[in-house]
Amino acid sequence: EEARRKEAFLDQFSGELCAKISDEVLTESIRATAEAEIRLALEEKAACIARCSAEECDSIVEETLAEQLAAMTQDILDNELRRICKFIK
Amino acid sequence: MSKESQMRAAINQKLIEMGERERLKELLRAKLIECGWRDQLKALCKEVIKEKGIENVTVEDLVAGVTPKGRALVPDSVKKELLQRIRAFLAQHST
Amino acid sequence: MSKESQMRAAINQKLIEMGERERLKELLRAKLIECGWRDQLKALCKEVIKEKGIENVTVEDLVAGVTPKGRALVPDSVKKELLQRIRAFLAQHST
Repeated sequence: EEARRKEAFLDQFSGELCAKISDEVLTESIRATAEAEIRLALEEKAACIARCSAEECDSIVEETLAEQLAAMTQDILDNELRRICKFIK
Repeated sequence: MSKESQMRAAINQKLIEMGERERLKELLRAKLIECGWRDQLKALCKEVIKEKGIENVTVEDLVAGVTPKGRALVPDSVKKELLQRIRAFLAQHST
Repeated sequence: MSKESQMRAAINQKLIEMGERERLKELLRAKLIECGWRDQLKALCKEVIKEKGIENVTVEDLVAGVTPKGRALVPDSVKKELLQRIRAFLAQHST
């Protein structure tokens, strides 16, 4: 009877301990994973913003240069032509 | 203190003193990685973050959001193995 | 549309809506004058015209001819300043 009671106790205690240890490990692991995933997502977002900013910067530079060069070359050619016309006259 | 309580306290102390409690936790952590639970949990976190947007999620939100499914995803075989290890330790050290 | 393309479009829209894109272009134009870029490019255009003869040069030819050098002559410090301004703007206006 004593042995049977002890076995029953050990079974019950094992189950409780297993649940407790599982709970501790799962709580820890879930939190650690959540923290890591949030950190990763924030890093990815920052990297994405950095890439998009660089692309936007290039696009602004390209657009401005194209506008500047178009206006500048037109001006220079007009001036040159005017100068030649004046010279011919 | 009842005899059972005394026994519980003694076993708990032995588990800690012998480093078995920490080993059991380590074993479970390793099993969770091995069986793919950790990867599933990562995927679950990513899903929640994607759905809500990173700017709208705190660690607490995420933990609360993935915990029920995370717990349910632990394979029975892993729980069973842990229980067997505990049971074997208790059988050996409960005298 | 990928997430990155969406973000790029959102950034572009915000810069335009708030007039920052135009201010950045204005800043760049001013910097190009200040650093001598404009004078260097004018001289380059005149050189090309002289070399090819005015009767053989169109605006398109001239633009195509001087654009690579025009790009290369934009000082890195100017591009860097522009990028910093964009980043600061986004940091200030991110949701």
